[in-house]
Amino acid sequence: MVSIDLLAQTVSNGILLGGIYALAALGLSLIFGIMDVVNLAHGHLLMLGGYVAIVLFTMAGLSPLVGMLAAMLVLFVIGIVLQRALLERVVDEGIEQPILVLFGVALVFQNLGQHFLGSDAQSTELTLGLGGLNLGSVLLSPSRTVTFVIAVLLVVLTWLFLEYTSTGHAIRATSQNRAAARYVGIDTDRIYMLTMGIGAALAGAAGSLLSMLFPIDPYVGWSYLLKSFAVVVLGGVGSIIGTLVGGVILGTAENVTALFLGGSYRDVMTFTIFLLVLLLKPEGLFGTGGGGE
Amino acid sequence: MSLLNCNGVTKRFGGVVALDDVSFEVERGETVGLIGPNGAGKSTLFKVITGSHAPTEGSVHYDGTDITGWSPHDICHEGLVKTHQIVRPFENLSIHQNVEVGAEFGGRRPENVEERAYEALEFVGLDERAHETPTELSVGALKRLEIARVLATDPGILLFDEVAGGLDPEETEEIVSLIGDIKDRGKTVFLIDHVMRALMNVSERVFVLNNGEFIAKGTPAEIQNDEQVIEAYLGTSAERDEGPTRGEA
Amino acid sequence: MNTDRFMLGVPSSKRTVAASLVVLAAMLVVPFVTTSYYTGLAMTALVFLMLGVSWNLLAGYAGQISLGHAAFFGLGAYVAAWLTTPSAAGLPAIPFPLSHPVVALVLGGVGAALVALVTGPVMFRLRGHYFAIGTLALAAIIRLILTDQRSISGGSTGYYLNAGMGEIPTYLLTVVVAALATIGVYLVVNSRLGLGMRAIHDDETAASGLGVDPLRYKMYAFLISAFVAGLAGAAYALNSLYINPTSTLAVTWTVDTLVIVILGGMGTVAGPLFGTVIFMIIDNGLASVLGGLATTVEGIIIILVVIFLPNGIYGYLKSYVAQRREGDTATSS
Amino acid sequence: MALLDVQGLDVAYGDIHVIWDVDFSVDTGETVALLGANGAGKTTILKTICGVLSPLDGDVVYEGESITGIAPEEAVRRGIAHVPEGREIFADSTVKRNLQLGAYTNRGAMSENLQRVYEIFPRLEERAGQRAGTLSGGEQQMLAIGRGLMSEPDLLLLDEASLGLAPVLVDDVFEAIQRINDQGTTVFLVEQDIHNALRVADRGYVLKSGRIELSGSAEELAGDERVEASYLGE
Repeated sequence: MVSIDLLAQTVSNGILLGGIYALAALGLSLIFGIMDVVNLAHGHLLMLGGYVAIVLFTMAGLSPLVGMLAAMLVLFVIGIVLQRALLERVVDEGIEQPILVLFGVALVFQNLGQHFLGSDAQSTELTLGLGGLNLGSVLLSPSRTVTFVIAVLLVVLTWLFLEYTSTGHAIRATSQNRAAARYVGIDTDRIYMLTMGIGAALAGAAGSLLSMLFPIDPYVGWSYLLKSFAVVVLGGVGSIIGTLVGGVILGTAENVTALFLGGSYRDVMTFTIFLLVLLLKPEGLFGTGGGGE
Repeated sequence: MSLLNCNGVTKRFGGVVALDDVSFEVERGETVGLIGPNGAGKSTLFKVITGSHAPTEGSVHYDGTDITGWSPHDICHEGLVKTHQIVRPFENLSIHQNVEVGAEFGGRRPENVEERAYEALEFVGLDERAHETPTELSVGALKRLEIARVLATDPGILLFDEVAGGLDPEETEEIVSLIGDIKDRGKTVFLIDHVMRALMNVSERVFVLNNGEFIAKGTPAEIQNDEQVIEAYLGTSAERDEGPTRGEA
Repeated sequence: MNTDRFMLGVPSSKRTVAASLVVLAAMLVVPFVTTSYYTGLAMTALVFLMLGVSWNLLAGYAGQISLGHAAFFGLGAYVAAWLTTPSAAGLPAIPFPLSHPVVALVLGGVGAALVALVTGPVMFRLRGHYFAIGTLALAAIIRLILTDQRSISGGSTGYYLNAGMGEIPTYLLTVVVAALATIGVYLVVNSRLGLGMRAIHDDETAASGLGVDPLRYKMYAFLISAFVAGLAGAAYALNSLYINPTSTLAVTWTVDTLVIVILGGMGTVAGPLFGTVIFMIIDNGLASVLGGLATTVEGIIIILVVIFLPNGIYGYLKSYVAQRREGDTATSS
Repeated sequence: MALLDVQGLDVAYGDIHVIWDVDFSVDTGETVALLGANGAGKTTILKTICGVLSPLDGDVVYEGESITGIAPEEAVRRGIAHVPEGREIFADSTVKRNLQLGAYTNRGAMSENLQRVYEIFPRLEERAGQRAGTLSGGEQQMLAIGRGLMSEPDLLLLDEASLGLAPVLVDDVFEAIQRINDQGTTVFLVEQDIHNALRVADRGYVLKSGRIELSGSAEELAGDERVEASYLGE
């Protein structure tokens, strides 16, 4: 029998993890909403972001928080290069071509990671000199709390950017109607590049934050892709609040499942939730549409 | 008994009422035109009749059968088909195969599929291009391909959604004469169009939809002189549309 | 109606049949004239051919991109394993006709098709990207569960089969099954079924308005595709006599399948044939030269072919030959 | 000097040559109509002017400078607004936000321009807070034109502004075009509706199979039987 205390601890850990899931999902949602492309390589971009932090941590002894900023920068560039070199050529060619190209990109990242970084799981460590936060019998560990706060902060910053800057307005206009955006003088090629860059940078940030909590290996890409997509589907495409709530729901559901059924059912639960939401409420819990059509 | 019967059809999208308690009948062998301002609900009505949308309330009967809420393919099998406002050819199939889809799957008895497909292509004048792909066709020819595809299903009633829309005068003439030929074959036709010359010439009766409700039903002559219709839809262009060639006065 | 889709525009189906018979005969004599190394390669090629034919039907013709094909392959392999060697999974003895490798092979396909039958109506509520990711999730769930259930899957230790048919007969059986599967899918795509699938691929709404029931024709494609993928998995298990969840359910199988079909040409019958041959050459060449980076090269091949040769190598050759021919007629007339 | 001067324009889509050696010009303050049947190449010419397409050959000169092959967003910055066929609007944004986006390249005089658009299309002011996707087809067309005006263009390119509209709305749209021109914006419009187009235009060109077939003042063209004939393929 699981004690109430343990359950409360599990749920609170899940909520904190959910913030990072929301961050990862936001990048995917942004790219999907604006370019109408599901970035099948999103989990692998996240994995690369984790490795940037890991390499800087193990080789140069840099704090993973610095590593995260580096990861965002590196991934921003990778996102732009992917858009310029590959996606630009297939993005308006129906759905088959982008799916297949991004699948190819994911394979390349996975294999390169495995070849150059090894198959063993690695992680970073956040040293803060802070104690955990005690809420009754629940302990909020410092690393979980800090990563949660940073993740939510990045989500909010992205939202502010989209809502209150003219570039943000241009991005949203492009997502509604690319042709019309061009006609009012928006450089939509640049918007697409920027979107891929931001989307990838958010994935990179999420990867670095995850590396502070869990080991990363080159094979985690698919799993995090499906998790991110599950959150997008839960929250609805284009809804920031939905993404946050979706992330928290997923993080909690996973942790509770692991508690009751064992760790190997963690991902089974994720994917099951994902399929169920897709089937039962394709517009998401908070979305206004854009579901399974 | 009328062939098509809509009774109290209402369609709401979220809070927006697209169709509000719409009732009408179309008799066998008749040609009926449907006009109204953009956004009046004309295409929505066609989509409700052919099953792309289920009505929120009300019923649709075809030849005595209640087809409310049926899926488009089942409705097609009953004998109702519709052309699309924006043409939707199967781009990776040949022109002949495009029509073959209608002949093969549209009717209840898929017999002599190839001949029926050719016959439909011949009817619209595309038989010589049967083995090309639709990407090579002009807009006018694509509209004729749309017509050939639905004709091949051997329908009882054809719904044309702006089949003359976006066409130049020559192409419009071709479509008008095609609709005439289809009527001569005894088919029932229900059509939406903004090209008044086309619609008024072929229709025996005209319905006018405005804000999801009928504001008039009558013969083309009655409709053209209806104050409310002129106000809501026709405007003064109605006369001009006859063209200065005839309408100098 | 569609002989021109089959062999570079050769009008005579006789030539096609003759060429196919030569290839078939060549495949049949492989174990008698070469070493078992080459027989193994030929067996792998046949398995890939079946996977390619299977995925091509679903994605190339019916337009449903599955990224979870490894699940059907793995299920086929495990069904064959459970039927021929029940004791390894702690199952009671299976009575004779069912435990025979030939029956087990067919039932491997049937097992995969049954899973498709159950999951299909659910998965096809998803479209486009959602369907692709949905299949990825479905395959992940199946793999995670089988990996966890060691008693029936053997876990990471694996599962040893004792089919008792001998290497050469098993290989010959595989040749026959692969040939039948290819011919069967060829007949399907050129039939009424194929026309319905292709119409849905191009425009589901328009097809539905012309009387094609989209779910029905997607399901036909899904069932046949899963059946053939299951056959491939079962054939693989019976030939290699050892499987584990990773070797049969990993995403690698899906990847290789995609490479084959995309390389050859999606939506053409000859595509998977061409793709398999090219893939076998590349894969064996690559593995020795590149070692661990072979998958990177595969990924790059997918990307480049999709961008620059969207109709695959077969499609490219076909249009090249057609252009040459057009040029010839132009000069001669 | 002509505001827009197009010389020897040739345009192709891949291997298919659609525009052949087309010359025409538009003077400041004029309304010029480009007429022709479907597939004659009218839209192609508009798209080439504003940089969506690049020509094979020829020159597009605007305010004395060559803008051939310019990026579309650069064309907007230089004062060319293109209102495309098919009412391309931002359906999920409000009417007002649509108009504000029209001023993306020219945010300086946003409120005056907004006022001017509301004067020409009072309906848009009434619906300022409404989601653009819920507007009727005619209102959407007005919004598309209004949005084009928000960049305060010197040259307005209108592609089939009346296409697919109820007859009563066709009148409204042409009246608005007239008013826009009266306020000093040069208008170049592509139309199939010969009679209405020639009613508002000063001059016109008739395009047939990718070549200029006829040109002249609106009165000349309105009385010329060859104009109608060019539509009927005779």
